[in-house]
Amino acid sequence: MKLFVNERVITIPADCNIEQLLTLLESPLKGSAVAVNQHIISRSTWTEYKLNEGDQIALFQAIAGG
Amino acid sequence: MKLFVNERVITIPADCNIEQLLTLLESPLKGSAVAVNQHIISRSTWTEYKLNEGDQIALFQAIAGG
Amino acid sequence: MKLFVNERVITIPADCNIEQLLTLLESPLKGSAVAVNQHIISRSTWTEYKLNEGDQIALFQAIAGG
Amino acid sequence: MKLFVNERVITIPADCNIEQLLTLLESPLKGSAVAVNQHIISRSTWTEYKLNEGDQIALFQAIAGG
Amino acid sequence: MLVNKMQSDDQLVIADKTFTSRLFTGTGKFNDQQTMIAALRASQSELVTMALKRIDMEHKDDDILAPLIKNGMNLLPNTSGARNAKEAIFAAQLAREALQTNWIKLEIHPDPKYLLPDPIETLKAAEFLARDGFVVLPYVHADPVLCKHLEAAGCAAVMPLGAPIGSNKGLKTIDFLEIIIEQANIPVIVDAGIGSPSHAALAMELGADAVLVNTAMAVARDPVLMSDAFAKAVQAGRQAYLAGLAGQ
Amino acid sequence: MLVNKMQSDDQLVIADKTFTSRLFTGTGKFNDQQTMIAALRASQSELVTMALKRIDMEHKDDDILAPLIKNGMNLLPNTSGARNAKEAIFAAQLAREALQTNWIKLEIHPDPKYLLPDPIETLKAAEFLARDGFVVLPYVHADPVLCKHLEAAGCAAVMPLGAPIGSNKGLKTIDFLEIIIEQANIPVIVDAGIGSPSHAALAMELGADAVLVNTAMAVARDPVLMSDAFAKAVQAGRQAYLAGLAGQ
Amino acid sequence: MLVNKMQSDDQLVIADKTFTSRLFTGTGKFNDQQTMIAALRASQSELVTMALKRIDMEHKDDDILAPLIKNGMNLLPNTSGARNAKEAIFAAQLAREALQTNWIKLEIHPDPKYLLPDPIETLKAAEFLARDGFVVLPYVHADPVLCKHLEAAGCAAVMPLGAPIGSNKGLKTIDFLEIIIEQANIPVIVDAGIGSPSHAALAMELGADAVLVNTAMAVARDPVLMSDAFAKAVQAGRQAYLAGLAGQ
Amino acid sequence: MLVNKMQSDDQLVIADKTFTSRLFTGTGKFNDQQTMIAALRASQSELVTMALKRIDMEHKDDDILAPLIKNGMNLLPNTSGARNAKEAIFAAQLAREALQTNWIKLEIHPDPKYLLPDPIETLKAAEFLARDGFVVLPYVHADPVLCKHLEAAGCAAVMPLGAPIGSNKGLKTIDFLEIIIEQANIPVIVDAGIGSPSHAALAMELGADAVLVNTAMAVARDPVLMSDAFAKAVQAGRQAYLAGLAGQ
Repeated sequence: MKLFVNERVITIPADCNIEQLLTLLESPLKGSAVAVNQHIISRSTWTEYKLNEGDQIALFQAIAGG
Repeated sequence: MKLFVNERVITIPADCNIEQLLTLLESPLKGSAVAVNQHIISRSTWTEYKLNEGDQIALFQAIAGG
Repeated sequence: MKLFVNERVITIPADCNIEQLLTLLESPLKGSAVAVNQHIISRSTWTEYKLNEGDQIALFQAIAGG
Repeated sequence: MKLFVNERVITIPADCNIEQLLTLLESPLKGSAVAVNQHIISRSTWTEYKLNEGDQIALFQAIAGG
Repeated sequence: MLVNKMQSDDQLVIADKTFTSRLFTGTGKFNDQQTMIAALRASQSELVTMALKRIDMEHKDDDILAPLIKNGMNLLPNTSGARNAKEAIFAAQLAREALQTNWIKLEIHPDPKYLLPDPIETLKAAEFLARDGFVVLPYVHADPVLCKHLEAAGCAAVMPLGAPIGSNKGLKTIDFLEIIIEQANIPVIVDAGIGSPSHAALAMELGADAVLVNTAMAVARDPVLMSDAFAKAVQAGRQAYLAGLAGQ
Repeated sequence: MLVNKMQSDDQLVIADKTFTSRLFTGTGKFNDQQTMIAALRASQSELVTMALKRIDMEHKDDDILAPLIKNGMNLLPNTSGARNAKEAIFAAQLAREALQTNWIKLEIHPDPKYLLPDPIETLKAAEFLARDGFVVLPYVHADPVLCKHLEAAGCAAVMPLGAPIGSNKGLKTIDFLEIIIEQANIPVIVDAGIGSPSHAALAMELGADAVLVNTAMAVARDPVLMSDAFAKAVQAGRQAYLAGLAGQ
Repeated sequence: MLVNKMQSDDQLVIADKTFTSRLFTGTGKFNDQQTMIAALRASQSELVTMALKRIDMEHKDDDILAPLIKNGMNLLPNTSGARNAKEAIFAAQLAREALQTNWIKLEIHPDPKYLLPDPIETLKAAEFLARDGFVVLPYVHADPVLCKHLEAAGCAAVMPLGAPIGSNKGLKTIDFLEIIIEQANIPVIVDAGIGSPSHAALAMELGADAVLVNTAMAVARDPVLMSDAFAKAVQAGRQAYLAGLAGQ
Repeated sequence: MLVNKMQSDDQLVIADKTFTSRLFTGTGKFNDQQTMIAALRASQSELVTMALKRIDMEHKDDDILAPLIKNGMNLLPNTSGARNAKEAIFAAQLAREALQTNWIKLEIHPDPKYLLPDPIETLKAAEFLARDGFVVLPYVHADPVLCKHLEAAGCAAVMPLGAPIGSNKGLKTIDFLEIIIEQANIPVIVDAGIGSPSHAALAMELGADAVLVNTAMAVARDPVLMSDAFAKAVQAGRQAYLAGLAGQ
């Protein structure tokens, strides 16, 4: 299944949920936020939220800043 | 006919228009503005605008100011 | 013997030295300075310095100050 | 006769006075001041003051300045 | 001669009007009308602010209008007293009827102590009034982002404050006035807080297009002499701006 | 002893949190993470700002979160980069998910040069976020009327600027900070422009409830020593405020 | 008319001379002599400073004197370059011969970097020169006690600095200028540091009797226009002083 | 740890004494002696000024000396009240006898209103006293050339003023303090005018070696808390100087 993470095309197994995606991407769960097709997905539902072909995933992370 | 000018009760002849009211009140036409029942009445219609019993007239004038 | 201490007339025994004067005046030795007839008298000579009739004694003390 | 004007050696006729020196040097009289051997020579005596062999002449002029 | 040439060429255009003098004035706080007129004449000002109020039927005010018009001054009614956009819009519309001008100095200050302007209500009123055909000159805090919003809303100029009204404290907002002037595509008129000719000159040296002065003239011991002083100071500051000040 | 008593009693409460230190800090512009942590420890700060950004899949950033949390610091995510209310609200909601905190430093600056805040969009976003359960700390111009609007909108504090971000110019807005402090019923945190400990002390002497410092610590030759200096200066200024400064 | 009346009556007397213009000028740093003369004319200055130097036999300077005198300006030679009282006295005596005036601007600055005046040597030279018949105008730090000494020494005026020469920083010594003006029985002329017309106006508003400006005029992009700006600013500041500025 | 290391190493040496605290204090204007001692202890000051006066035979003063010495403070007698060099020299010699110290704060102020120091008499007295074996710390105007003269005369430090004594106005002479600090080869102690901890911090950030504070502590509502605030502010300013402040 193909979808987009921060504008890049990524291929992942079907039926993947958000937490699995982050693990695949070796991205930390802590300090991260995820939006799917512009909707922010609450952390509490990351294991339930199934991703679909073509989803636009935006992945954010806390960084140093003023 | 009784109406209100700046909250005071005034008695004027029936069928009076705005310009006539100002003249009765010895109020200058120049530099003045008039609202009837909260609606500003354009100077160009002062001679046509007939006042009614109980109208709330607000009369304004230009003064010195910062 | 009469002399002047800070413009006031004081009567003291003859042959009095400076240290004895201060004791008579119940004035502390510490933090004080003494001038006799406009000359500052070093603390080390207070017991030797004999006062004379009519001497002008100026007596100073350390106080709080900016 | 040799003398020094502002540290430079100058040769001029004997018996020359200050005014003549300035004329020889094509230096304006107006706005100038002259010292001979560190003494300022008053303008009123420039025609009388005879220069001597070896004199140190300092020649000054008014210029623009803050 | 260079100087005169500069002066005759250097005009300020706001909406449909062209100004030779860059000193705008207010009509408040003068001891009497005669002094006010003499001072305004001495100031050479071509635009003077006025207020509007409900007529007190018992104690009518002097006719201030006639002498101002007779002396060729343009009138800039203000909305002072308005505490929100709705009141300001009503005041502006009344002023348009009263003075037959679509120019309006938009002032909205909910706080009676410092008379500081309300950015939110001012922008709201400015948007409405500009669409309604007014030439809107809003009195605002020296907030560069707000000034860009007001420019986008169609205001004819912005009038950022130097310090609270009547405080005579000068250009306490100078760091932000500089940014406003740098970024503005409409005239910038420094208003409020200008307490002395040196303050007015400084504002002009920064590149302000004009200044508005009232209290400092009106409450001087000699308002006429002071007004002439302000006229000279504004010219001096403007000329210095044009002549290119050296850096520090 | 009096001094210690004062210090232990004098705490700052914002929403659900109580602070002993009145020095808030930012995490930007430090040379490396180790220096940043050492400096923040030296500052004794209990609240540190963070930003949020889209992960760059090629160049992942260091994990900054773990050491901050380990050192007991509370996190204050900001919305920097947002150019309007909509973007700021989205950023706030993302930050809530990422950092599991409903605290947000609301920053909206459309202009990339001076990074000055937008009063209109900031109020709009503040109203929404406060209703959405956020503890909103908006970064704003030192505009007293705007601060009252933000208070009415339910903000937990206001963060007026002293000078443009990163300028180190100090309290250029001091005349207006004084009015804001006088009128506010919520904490006032002076943000932006504080370039030296004396600036921080001055803000506290005026009666500010806290200050936020970042650039001046991060770009010092010795950030750790500088951060300790700021900690002392903030205490000094606060104590002076409590001890009653004599007038000039 | 009031304004004109004021101006014609309000004259400044120093020693044997009466001045209508309160703007004194320097002749240094202009690009060329023609510009200098045009600028000085535009300034309406009646007193201009000059320096004296050893003639360079190879590269003679322009005759600057003739056009100044032709334009009716009074000359104020200075002792710039003198590092102590002895050198200054010698320079003053030379200048008296060169320019046939007993007026002297006494400047002694041992430090070549900031050109700040030496209080000790200046007082020493002033005492000598005043007894020697000079009209002494000493350039000094804004030190009120020193100014009283110079007054007692017989100086005709004092010339305290606003900021280092050529710095254009304005009245950095304002708190002390106010004390000097309050205490002086001789004219106070603010010298050095005046970098813009607003600075000049401010000095006059404080009650200074005159100002001396040079660098700011000479290095402007348009020196003539700038000089006219200074003329107006000095008049504005003086009038404001006479008209009674309101307090803040 | 870095911070502590810095603090223990960073000592100020004047003549034969080494100071850990860079906050010097005065003993005047406190409500009572107990408060004074508590405040001076809180300040951690190691050098305190005292005055000398003729004993009033009727109303003797408290013994102030014993508690100061008991608390390990070094004494710095001053010559306040002296109007010229002769009086100051006499006062210094008396103080040496009274307090058995050759340290002297040289103060000569002929004017009773502003208490500004006399540059001429101060230099004269300083030259004499330095030759007479005194450790001379002269209180002076912020005049860089005068400070160089005093250094050449053998003074152990210079004490330029920030603003008139007791005015609490802060560093009004900042532009000249910077030059003094840049040029001095002896310690520079900013004296007079420091009215708040932020002023003290600023002086230290500029690179002053120490500050002297009295009025601001003594007249605070809570002098002890205020003195502790000054102690922290001086440390903060010093550390910031050492840590390298970023430019504006």
